[in-house]
Amino acid sequence: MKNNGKDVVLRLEKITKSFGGLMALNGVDLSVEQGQIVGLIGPNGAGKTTLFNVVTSLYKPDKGDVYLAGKKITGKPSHQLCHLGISRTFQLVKTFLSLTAFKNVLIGAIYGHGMRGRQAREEALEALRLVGLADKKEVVTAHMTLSDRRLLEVARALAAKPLITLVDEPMAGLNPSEIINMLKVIKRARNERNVAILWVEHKVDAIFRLCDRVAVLDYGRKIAEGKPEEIAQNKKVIEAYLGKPPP
Amino acid sequence: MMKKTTKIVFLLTCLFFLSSLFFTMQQARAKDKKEILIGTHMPLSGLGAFTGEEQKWAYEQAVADINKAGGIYVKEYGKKLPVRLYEIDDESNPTKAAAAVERLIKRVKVDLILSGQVGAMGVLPGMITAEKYHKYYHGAVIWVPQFLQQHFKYCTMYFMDPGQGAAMVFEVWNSLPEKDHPKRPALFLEDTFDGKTIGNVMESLAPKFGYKFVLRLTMPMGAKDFTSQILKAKGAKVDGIFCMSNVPEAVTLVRQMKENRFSVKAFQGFKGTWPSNFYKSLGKDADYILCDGFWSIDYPYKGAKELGERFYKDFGRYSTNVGMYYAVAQILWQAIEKAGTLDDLKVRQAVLDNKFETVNGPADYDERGIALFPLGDNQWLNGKRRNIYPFDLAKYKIMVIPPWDKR
Amino acid sequence: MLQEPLKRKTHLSIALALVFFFVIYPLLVDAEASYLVFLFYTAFMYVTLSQGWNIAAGYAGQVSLGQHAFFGIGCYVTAITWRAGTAGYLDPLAMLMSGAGAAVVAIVVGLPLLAKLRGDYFALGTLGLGEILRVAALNGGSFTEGAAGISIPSDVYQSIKPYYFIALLISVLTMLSLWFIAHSRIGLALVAIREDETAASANGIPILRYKILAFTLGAFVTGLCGSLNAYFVFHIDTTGAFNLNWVIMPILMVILGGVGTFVGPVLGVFSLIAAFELIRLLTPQLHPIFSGAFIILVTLFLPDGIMSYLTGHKNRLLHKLSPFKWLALNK
Amino acid sequence: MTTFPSASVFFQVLINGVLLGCMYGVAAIGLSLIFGTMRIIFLAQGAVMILAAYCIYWMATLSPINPFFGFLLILPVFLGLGWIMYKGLFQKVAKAGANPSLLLAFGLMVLLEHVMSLIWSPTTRSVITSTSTSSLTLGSINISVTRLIVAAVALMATALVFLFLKKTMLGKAVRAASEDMSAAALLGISPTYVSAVTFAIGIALAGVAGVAACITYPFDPFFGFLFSLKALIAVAFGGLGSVGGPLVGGVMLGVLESMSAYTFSAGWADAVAYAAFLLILILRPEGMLGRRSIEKV
Amino acid sequence: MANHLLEVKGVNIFHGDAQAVWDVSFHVDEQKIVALVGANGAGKSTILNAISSIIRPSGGDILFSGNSTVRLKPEEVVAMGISQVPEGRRIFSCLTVLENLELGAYPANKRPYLKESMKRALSVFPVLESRMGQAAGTLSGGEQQMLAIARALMARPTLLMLDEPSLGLAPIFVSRVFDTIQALNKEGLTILLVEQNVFQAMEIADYAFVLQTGRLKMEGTTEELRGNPEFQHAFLGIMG
Repeated sequence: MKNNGKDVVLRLEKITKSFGGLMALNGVDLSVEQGQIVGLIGPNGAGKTTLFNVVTSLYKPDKGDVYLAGKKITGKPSHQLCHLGISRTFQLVKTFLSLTAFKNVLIGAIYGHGMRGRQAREEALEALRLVGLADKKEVVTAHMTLSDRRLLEVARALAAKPLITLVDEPMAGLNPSEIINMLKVIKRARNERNVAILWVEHKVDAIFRLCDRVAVLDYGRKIAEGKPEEIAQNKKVIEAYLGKPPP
Repeated sequence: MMKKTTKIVFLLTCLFFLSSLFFTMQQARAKDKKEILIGTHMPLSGLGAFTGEEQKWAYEQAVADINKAGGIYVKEYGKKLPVRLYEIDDESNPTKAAAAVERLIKRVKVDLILSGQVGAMGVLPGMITAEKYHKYYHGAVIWVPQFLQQHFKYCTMYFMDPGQGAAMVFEVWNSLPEKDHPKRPALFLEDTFDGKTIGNVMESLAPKFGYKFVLRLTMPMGAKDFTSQILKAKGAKVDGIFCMSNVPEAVTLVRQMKENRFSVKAFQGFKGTWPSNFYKSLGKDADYILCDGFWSIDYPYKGAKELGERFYKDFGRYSTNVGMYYAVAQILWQAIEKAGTLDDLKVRQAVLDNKFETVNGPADYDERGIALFPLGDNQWLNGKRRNIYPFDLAKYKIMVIPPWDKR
Repeated sequence: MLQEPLKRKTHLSIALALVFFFVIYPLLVDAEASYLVFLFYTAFMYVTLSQGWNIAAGYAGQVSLGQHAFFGIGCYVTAITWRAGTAGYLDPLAMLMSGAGAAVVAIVVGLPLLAKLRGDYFALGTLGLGEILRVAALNGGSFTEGAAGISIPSDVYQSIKPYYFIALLISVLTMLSLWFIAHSRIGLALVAIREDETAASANGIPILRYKILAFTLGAFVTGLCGSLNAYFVFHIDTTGAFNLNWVIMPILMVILGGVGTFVGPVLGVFSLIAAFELIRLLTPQLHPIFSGAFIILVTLFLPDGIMSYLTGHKNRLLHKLSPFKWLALNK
Repeated sequence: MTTFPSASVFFQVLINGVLLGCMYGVAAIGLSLIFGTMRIIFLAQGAVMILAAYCIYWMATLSPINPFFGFLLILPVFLGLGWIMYKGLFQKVAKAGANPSLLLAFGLMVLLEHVMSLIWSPTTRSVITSTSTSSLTLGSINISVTRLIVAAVALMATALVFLFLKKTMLGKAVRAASEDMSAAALLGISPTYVSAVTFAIGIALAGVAGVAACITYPFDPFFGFLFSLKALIAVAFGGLGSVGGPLVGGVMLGVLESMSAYTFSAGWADAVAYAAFLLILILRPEGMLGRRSIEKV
Repeated sequence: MANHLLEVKGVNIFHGDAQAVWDVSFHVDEQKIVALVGANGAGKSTILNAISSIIRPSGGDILFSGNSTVRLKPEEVVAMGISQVPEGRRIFSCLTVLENLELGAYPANKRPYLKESMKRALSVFPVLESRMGQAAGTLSGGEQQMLAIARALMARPTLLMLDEPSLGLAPIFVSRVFDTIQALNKEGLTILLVEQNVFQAMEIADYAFVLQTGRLKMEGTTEELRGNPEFQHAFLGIMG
């Protein structure tokens, strides 16, 4: 599948998902190309995380399909999706608390990508280096700060050598200097690994700074998609999301 | 990190634990024999606890009585030796019963073992363990086929014959006037080996006495509701019941029979209906119900009456059980004296070779190590068990149960 | 989990010395008359049972309350094949078959349970399994001989030594395989599943497969113990085989020692057995009362287990593993 | 398989199941309350029930007081007992987590059982009341009066717990604390106080269940454990989303048991109950009345 | 001195073996908005929890209107007039909105005023009135934050502590929340605000204390701090 000359890594087709009476996602289309960073923004409860959970098969969509590199993957178990090339991080950080940073990333390398032995260890170290946690590799994650754990999740997701990584609010709870660091890490990840990144974020300025394209969700619908500059000007987005335009 | 001192204290405690185990285990058998150490295990807690209490009492009486007489004369030591009893609670658990016998043999280092209780729950695992270590297990309360299956060389058994027990039930029913014979009897059986064994024997012997059971119902152990069974029996027009269960189940069954207005002409209970608590729990509703008895205070044997009254003095009730346990001990004491030694095989041989007089009548073991005594039957009336069987010893005759609304 | 090489060496030598001690002990004393030999035999059984529970509960976070089902299956498979003459006395093949029987049931039951139920619900489900099997065996007709149970003549019995050594071997093998698993990629996956199933799955760990692996392995060694027990007691019935004791005691021992630790359960087994023995010795009549009191005292003063007391690390696992936290009033 | 010969037999079996289920239900309420706030399985609940039963037994044999007064007497006594138990034993251990609490409850169960068997001997006891074997007759259906009383008690206990949790400030605090202990503390709700209150109520309810059990069944010191297992299943059946869950679960269990005992075999009734329990766990883990919760990721 | 409503004096706090807060002293004056800012893990929430007596400091003292609170239980602190809106809202999602609010007035000395407090809380957040019977879990994120603040107001506090009120909220709600805080302050409520959204916090606060890895780094009025290059470097970074 080509789109503007580049490979489409992830494509969502008319994803619909409701909980009880609440329509969390309503016919959402989205595609991400190789090496692209796509931002996904929207007010609270717009369905961003639900979309992630549908892509990673934590929820089954009511309608619609998910395609990875042109192949339909809807409803395949989470761990298979990881083998096929989708890895992710979590809004509420989910590192394995009793394990060291190194072992956390090792799990990504071994189980996410199927590497073994020395190769897996090297890959894990490399991923830790990429996010700047190489010197903390023997620290048990329970003793790490939130910022380090967020970075660790990114490293773990990258160690699986994915085609696409879904990052879910990697900056929530971080302070500005940590946010800068996270921005650098995400940029570096894309540049060094040529991995596609689908990125849910609340910090709109951060998204605008880095993303190639931005999609906006509101009440389960995609209300806009385009370059950051375009989105920033989009009236619908501003009204639905940012409220009154800033003076 | 914790402090070093606490760690040391902890290690010392562990050391204390272990060393105390070691030391107590190294009591060698003294050359100079001062007493005869008899071990036993009993269900003092758990499902069999209700019989364990009486067994404990009977054994302790037997020991006290023989010691009052100066002990048992053992030729090998040339003197009378007093008897000491070492009891372990096996919690009605077969695994714990086996472990209890291991402990009796290896740690307490008893000379001989007196029977535990309740067949597969205690006696059988106990016997198997004793057999392994070639220790004589003077057993009781186990069914003959179960005993024979194991080809025991170091065990003997003293119990009733299930066939005889079943025959007793039919003979007692037949002693009713012809019109009151239960025409459509049913079996209510607990889901244990006891229930199954006696149920099978009852069914196979029934035609010989002109009976046929129309229903065979299960009473699961610990169940709290038997209405379904009662309704089935009612539907099948059952007019006689044979029930093998524990006390709580028997009590619940009778209560619910009354609640459901279900009357029968004869109700023969085994195991669950003899304890005096059965009557206490039901009051007058327990009247006319038949219960088996391993023994009766009314037996004309030496010491029977005296023993029964002693029990009454201690517990304020009568027992149909203690005589049997007392007899088990009596046989062992006599056998030790006759063997003139505490050697396991020789004592067992003495048990096989001799005839014994007990409070439960004469006991005569066959060459397989089995002695059977006849079962008794009693009928509850006004809080008393009236002995109605064996017919030649019994003072009373069976009465038909009046329907609930005519009582 | 990683220890420094030097420390690991000392640990290894302590372990070897202990095993060596246990191997020669019955040869030094009159094994047949030694109560301690029997006690050690029991302890080895419980070490295996405890680790069998610990691997699924402590490492993978799947708290099973149905280990007595596997123990009972082990007992019955051995007793049935033995009675039928297909297996002999202390037949290694029959023992393996018993373990395999338990493992097969673990897979068959584990598939729906582990796929559908998260941790705490799973605990309750397994409790039901044990009871269902008990009733099935009770109503099993001539195959299980119902309430009567299966009796095998005990006259083949020669000595306690083979039992002692087999139990020792099984427990050492269990410990070894646990050690290797804990230090391999499998152990990594199990811990990840325990810590966070969603994250584990998202990172490519086939969680169902690994949960079943841990559960089945635990069932297998538990079945082995059941088999050995059948050979030891010569009479298998539902009360003995499916006794709740076989699940409660190992859990007590693991909690006492330290959940999810490697050495903890062993310490738990030996200290609980030693304590109960000592209490029996001092008050043969009242021992259940004092044993109950002992458990209460331990939980009051050693709530995180002996291992956390020795190492000073609080055992956070206990909080994670609450088997019944799902019963929250307002979920 | 046996089929029902007539509608009246069917209703008789049904009613018996409901009444039996009320017995399980009353035992389950206390359990679920303690689970709810402290997140522990209180294994000693059965033993506490039997303790109450012995108290009534004593009262009934030593004094002329009607055993039915036991319901009123047991409540304050066991409320106090529960308070002491929590303050003396569980308060410290509860902080350490659920497993030590489970262990503690197990130790307490062993201790209580054997102390009771030491004091009252292990023989079966029972309490005879004025209604012990009387029954009402409706057409061809017989209904045990004692069991009707137990059912009424179960309904009343459920209603009281419901009112307590929904209408009183303390009850709301209990619900809040069971959802988020530390957030509750920030509002001035003392976690230890709330836990102690809940525990005491749980014990008091166990006491009530004990009174209900002892006027219905003969008992011994070891009778309680089986009962707490059944109560546990009742709790899982009903689910804990609602206060009525334990009672509904108990009734479902009771009906299932008596139906399968009649149509199938009493020997399999337990297995059927457990199998249904497994099935419900797999198909509707939140219980029949519980609300499904969506996991937050 | 006299109008220091809250005074934290040389407080040290440990998490197990690790020291999280080192000798921190600061004060909150009556009727002011004071911001406590700092990077994640700086110990801000820890200090709030120490003030609420959820954690006990191992050294130093905390004075409220001149009385020490460190030996008090959490419920006694609430009764004295300190309420905390915890991080992440922590409303009771299975209880109704009404029940959540009622529990806010749980302390015995607050209960008599329940009706009055309810009226006031609803006048601050009229949105909640229509949702009273609804389970709190069904509210949107912004409404939940309002509920959390309203619940804290039910205890009629003299000092309201807010822990990260903007966390996870869309900007439109963030500004609404900050407006409300300002309005409450105008009515006379003293506010201690912990915030990662430094901009917004500095916008409304009178005075700020900056924490870095458990130590107090600097303090000053918001104007002073904005002009301080060191402060800008640490927090405003790219965002400026």
